[in-house]
Amino acid sequence: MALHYGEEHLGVTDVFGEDVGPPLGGVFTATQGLKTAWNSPLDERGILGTAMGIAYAGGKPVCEIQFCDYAFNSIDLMKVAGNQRWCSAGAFAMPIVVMTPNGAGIRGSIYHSHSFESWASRLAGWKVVMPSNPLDAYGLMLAAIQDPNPVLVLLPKALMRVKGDQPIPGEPADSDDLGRMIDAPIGDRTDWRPNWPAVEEYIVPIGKAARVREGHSATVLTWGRLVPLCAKAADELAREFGHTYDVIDLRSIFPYDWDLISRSIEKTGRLLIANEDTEVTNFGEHLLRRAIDEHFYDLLVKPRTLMGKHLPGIGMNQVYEDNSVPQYPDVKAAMRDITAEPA
Amino acid sequence: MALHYGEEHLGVTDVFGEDVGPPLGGVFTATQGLKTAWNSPLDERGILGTAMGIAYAGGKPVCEIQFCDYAFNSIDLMKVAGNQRWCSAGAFAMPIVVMTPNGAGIRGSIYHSHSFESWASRLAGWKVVMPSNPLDAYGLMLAAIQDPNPVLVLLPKALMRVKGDQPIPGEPADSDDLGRMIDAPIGDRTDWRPNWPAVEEYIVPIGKAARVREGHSATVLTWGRLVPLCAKAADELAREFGHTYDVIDLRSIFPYDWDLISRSIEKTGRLLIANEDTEVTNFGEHLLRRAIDEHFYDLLVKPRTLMGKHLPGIGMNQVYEDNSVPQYPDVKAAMRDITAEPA
Amino acid sequence: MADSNDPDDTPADRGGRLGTAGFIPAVVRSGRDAMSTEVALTVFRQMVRTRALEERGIKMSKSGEAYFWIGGPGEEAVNVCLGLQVNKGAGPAYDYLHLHYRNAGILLGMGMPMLDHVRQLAMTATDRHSMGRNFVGHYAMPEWNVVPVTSVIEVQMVMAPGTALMQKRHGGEGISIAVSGDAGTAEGDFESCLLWSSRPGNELPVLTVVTNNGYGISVTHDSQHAVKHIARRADPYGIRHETIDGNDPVVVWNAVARAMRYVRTQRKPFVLEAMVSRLHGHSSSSGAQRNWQEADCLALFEQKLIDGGVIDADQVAALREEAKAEADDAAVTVAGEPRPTPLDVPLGTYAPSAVDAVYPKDYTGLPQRRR
Amino acid sequence: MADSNDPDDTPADRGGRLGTAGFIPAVVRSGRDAMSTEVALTVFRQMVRTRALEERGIKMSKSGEAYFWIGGPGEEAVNVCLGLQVNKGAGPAYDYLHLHYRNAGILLGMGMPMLDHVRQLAMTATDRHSMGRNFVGHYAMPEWNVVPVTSVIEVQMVMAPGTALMQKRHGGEGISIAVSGDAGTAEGDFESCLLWSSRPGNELPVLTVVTNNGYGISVTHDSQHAVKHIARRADPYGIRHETIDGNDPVVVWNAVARAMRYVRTQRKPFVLEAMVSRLHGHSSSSGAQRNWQEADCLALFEQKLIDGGVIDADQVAALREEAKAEADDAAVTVAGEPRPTPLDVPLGTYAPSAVDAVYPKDYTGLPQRRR
Ligand SMILES: Cc1ncc(C[n+]2csc(CCOP(=O)(O)OP(=O)(O)O)c2C)c(N)n1
Ligand SMILES: Cc1ncc(C[n+]2csc(CCOP(=O)(O)OP(=O)(O)O)c2C)c(N)n1
Ligand SMILES: [Mg+2]
Ligand SMILES: [Mg+2]
Repeated sequence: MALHYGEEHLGVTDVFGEDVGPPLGGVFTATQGLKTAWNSPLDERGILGTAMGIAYAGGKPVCEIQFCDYAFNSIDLMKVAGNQRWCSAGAFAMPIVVMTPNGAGIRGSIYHSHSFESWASRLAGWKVVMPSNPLDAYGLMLAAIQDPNPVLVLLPKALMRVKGDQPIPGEPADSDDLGRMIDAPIGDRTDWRPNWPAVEEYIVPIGKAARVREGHSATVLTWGRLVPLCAKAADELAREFGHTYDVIDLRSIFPYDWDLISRSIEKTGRLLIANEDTEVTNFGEHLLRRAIDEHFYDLLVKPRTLMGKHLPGIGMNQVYEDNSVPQYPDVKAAMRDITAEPA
Repeated sequence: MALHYGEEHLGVTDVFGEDVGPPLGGVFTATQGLKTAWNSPLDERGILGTAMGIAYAGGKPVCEIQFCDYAFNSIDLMKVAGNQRWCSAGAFAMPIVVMTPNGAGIRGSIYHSHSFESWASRLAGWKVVMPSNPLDAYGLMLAAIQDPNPVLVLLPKALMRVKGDQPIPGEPADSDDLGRMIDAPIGDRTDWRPNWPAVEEYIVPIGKAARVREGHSATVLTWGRLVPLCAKAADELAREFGHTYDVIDLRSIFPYDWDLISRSIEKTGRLLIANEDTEVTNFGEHLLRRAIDEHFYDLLVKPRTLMGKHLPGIGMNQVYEDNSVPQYPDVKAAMRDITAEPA
Repeated sequence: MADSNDPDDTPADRGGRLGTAGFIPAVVRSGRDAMSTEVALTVFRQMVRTRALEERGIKMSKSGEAYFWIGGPGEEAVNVCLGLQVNKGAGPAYDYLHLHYRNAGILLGMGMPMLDHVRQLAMTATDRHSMGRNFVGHYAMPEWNVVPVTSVIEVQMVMAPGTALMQKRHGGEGISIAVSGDAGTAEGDFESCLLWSSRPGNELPVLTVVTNNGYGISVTHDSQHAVKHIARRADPYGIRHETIDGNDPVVVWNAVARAMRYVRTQRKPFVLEAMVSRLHGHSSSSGAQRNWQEADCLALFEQKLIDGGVIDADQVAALREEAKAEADDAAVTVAGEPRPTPLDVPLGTYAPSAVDAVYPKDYTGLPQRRR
Repeated sequence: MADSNDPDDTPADRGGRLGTAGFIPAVVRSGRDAMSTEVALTVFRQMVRTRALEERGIKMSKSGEAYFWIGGPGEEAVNVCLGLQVNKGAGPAYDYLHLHYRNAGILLGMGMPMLDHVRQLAMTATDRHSMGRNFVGHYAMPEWNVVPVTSVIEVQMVMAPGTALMQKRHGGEGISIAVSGDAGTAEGDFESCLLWSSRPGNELPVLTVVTNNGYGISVTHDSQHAVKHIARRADPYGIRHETIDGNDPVVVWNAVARAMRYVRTQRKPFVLEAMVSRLHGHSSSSGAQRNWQEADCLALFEQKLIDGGVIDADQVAALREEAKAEADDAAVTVAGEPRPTPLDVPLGTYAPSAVDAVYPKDYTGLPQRRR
């Protein structure tokens, strides 16, 4: 829906990638019915390069890498996209948006379960966002489109078809209504046209985190698939033990909302950082480093991290995912743990 | 010299890459005169893929990416190389060695100054080593060749032509003698054959750090180009202030020598981690996380990190490198700082 | 390995004989190509088995016994004809296989039991390819040089020159077979394979097989590729190539035999493109419904064999029953087999190493303090 | 834009006139190709300027005024003929340039002052391309659509279809020119450019220019590439192409004119391969010594013009002096110019953004607490 708004109001010229155009409209059908959507060859390097070229020539491209797992042959191009402005001493901007499904949770096995945020956070010159609900996805996508820098929009696969609590401004309240309006019918689609609801502009600024639960016992920094899990654990732990948590949904990986994070750590003195990416050289470790740099003497107990295991992949049988990527019981235990330790 | 030993005694079948074979023998002339060395097409993906194929078929390849800056179009292949054994439930090994120059210090500008260790540390299934002197380079290369897993050998560009304090076993003491024996002459080389000294096997085990200075005031964890700078600063600071440092040259990025690191932190209670890679999601931040996990209550003062700036590149004019990558004065100041703070 | 010139053929194979269906002709023909009846029946039987296995897999993905199905209904002719002609074994004297994810027919043709396929589909601990870790059809068999199948499109193409290099050096007739879809040839890796296998003076025995089903998921080949026949990409390199009807096993058998003979003996690359059908869509993610519009190589071959008097409808039904039973048995067997446990998760991350101070044995998580 | 059919040509250009060197012919010929004398003299003068600039650069890299030199001595004919025919300007109505790192001649041909090149070489704060950040010859000029030159070989090839797509949509005659070396065509990105610019019904105005100097650093083209003429890689895609002698400006001028006319009017891709020389090795890293074995396009053209009575030795000497003086002046000027300061280091990392709460303006390091 954000892309529809983007092409109608924000100058998006091209929405493209593998299976992005008709008939499929994306492997998660997120690009169905867009008038600027087109299918590309099966070539991620071509997709990124073409997006860069479109941007050079004044277009506003939103391209998709079908799964973030398939972006790893193009990291050089991402580095180049991120450095064009700096290399040209400010002469060239690079207003591209790259969107890609991220993370585990859909039984995607070895090549459809990777997380990309830790890698992406190393790409100076890029902004990286990861919504955890449909409204934020809408607002962050509109921000990404309006930002004149390269923006990577990481979409947690596990949340892509979950309905949010808050509607997008202008969205029909009944999701069946919406489906009838914009989902392509099964079968012949030659004459089908989507009937877009008149959605409104809603921007989630890049670099603004959201405090999804407010509390005093500890600070929980998280993003993506783990956000609803941390929120749920906060509710349960409040009921069970009376502990309350600042649960912060980062939303932007880079730049991140250090102001909010820092004030919360100062307030609670206890810190848990939870995410599903692998644990060696994880972006959460960067946030921990910032916390140590600036709040070492504010911390009442040892800060914790909860991350995916350092393994070459996430296996197909559910036992692999359950034992290598944080699940709800792990999240809850870690949150309990950080408040249980005496200061 | 390690590669010569490797092809004579350790079954190395192929040493290849761009400009690796005759006439040049590598952009740093490290592969001159090897009998298994050959030139490849200008195609990093082909280089890595071919190395993998050679390994599948029982060969022992050592391939080179000309600068680590040019490996970023092949990270998917590196991930695949790292997962083949796990994916096949142990059925296939992947005994490849990839060597590549790493880091700043040769005025390489934007595309010849990157550091790769933080990226590489995220590649589960890989081992990653980085020597800081010729003897370690020799010993780590021999270990890399003998290890049945994929091993990435990162060679700090700035140190590649520096003479070490300790000779390689069997190496002539006089480097001019060595040069006359193995450096290809300028001009026509058709009839030239290198006269290799009879060097001996010397292994630096993977996962073994080296304590290059011993002390009590603080622990300094470092690797690559910064090792000699930290050692020098330790010597000067001992003279100037009487502070002594455990300066630990990591040598292996993964797996790292947690045993040595952990005992040193326990002993000194003060920790500085210094490396030249960029500061967001830096491998040093992982080590800091481990230190926090296991030694939070042992730390007497706030632990420090010294890293490169989060910027899209290292510029050509020396002012850029001087102000974005740690230099000697930065190293010395950080080491002074960590001991100056009262506990 | 038999074709009509094969010394293993008995005179009876050439001359025809009397079977239950009456007089059985010696050969089956398609245009200029011919195939001995015996080979035809072998190919047919393997095609039937492959189809039965795929249909069972689709069912399991719908019933929840499996999470995901992908496979090759519509490619049986190519896969089986290829599999039956592979020179199988371990090491550079034998063929290396760098496969796509639709190649069950190759493995069944080579002699792999259905059970080995179904175990991966059911993600059991007994899955010999990946211990329940990988998608179905992602084989890994060192004893037959089947290197691990990877979902990342086209990376197999850059590995094939490596195995082929070792084979050329080793001597003998071992070749490296790399299988690719059509859409995947848009990745630069397809070109890398052509370039690396044709280096002047260093030509390599790589047989590239492109199974062109006209689609990459939802995208038609014609909408993205000006190259009509992908095999023609070999032209600038002076690499020999052929494009064939992959729905006709007689044509395929002979084309594979010719291509293999060339690569085995000349030690040079060859690109074989087979036009095939995709009978159940891309994968279970797109529903895996049967598409009745596309030609079915199995139905066509069955009709041809019946029309030619090589087999009759009863025999076909019996073969089909037999194959279905084998697939059903496999499904029943795996249902009772153990699943991987939490302890299995990190196993096999690193090979034991005498020169590693931290992981001399298997991987056990991040480096720890020694006691 | 002048060639012999150009309406801008004056009758004098066609009919010949009397100059200091006696009767000056109207045209200069090479085989079937011809070039007006006026164009020939313009091309020659720009080639002389380009050579003088490169020689100055090599000197500066040896004296320490610069750290590094790379450039195009030996490619002046191609670069200058290309640069003079570019339709320069900003935006999709004009040509986009996706360059290699040896293209000073293109920029001088387009009208860039030498000073703009030398500033980058000397890493001054006044360097308009990169503020002393990038290697020499790594231009970036938005007002002429020269997108930043990147040392990473071949990535420019995947960007060219993007600018060309916008140009096709925009209408007019703007084209995207992508320049590649020969060795670099082994990267898959070269193929991606062919494939993306020839999508059926979506053909794009991309002019690929391969400057084939026979080497990638130390490795000969013939040792790695079975493809003799790289331009033939265009064949499977039905893309038109031509391979020419890049040492003959008359040939080059006409080939570029033809190729451009085709791409501008047909809105389809074209591959032009020019066989060129590498007169000073790969770069200063390999010594940048003059290689006297290879043909020198400038010396050959000089001789041709002298032999044809178009110019005489004194005029040549004067042009050379003039060019050398311009280069020397530039070197003197930059010596006195400011260098970047520590404060300049992070500038321009991010463009100001109204939707960014942390970096609404320029980048100032990691996110901080607001006061
Ligand atoms: C590098 C990469 N990009 C994208 C994908 C997602 N994907 C899986 S299959 C497929 C289509 C492949 O088409 P083709 O090569 O024709 O093979 P087919 O499935 O038709 O046999 C795509 C895009 C992938 N697996 N790998
Ligand atoms: C991706 C990449 N790999 C390797 C290099 C190192 N490198 C710089 S120039 C060069 C050779 C390029 O040869 P060619 O394409 O023929 O261009 P030429 O320099 O001959 O003009 C190499 C290997 C690089 N810059 N980029
Ligand atoms: Mg296909
Ligand atoms: Mg070249």
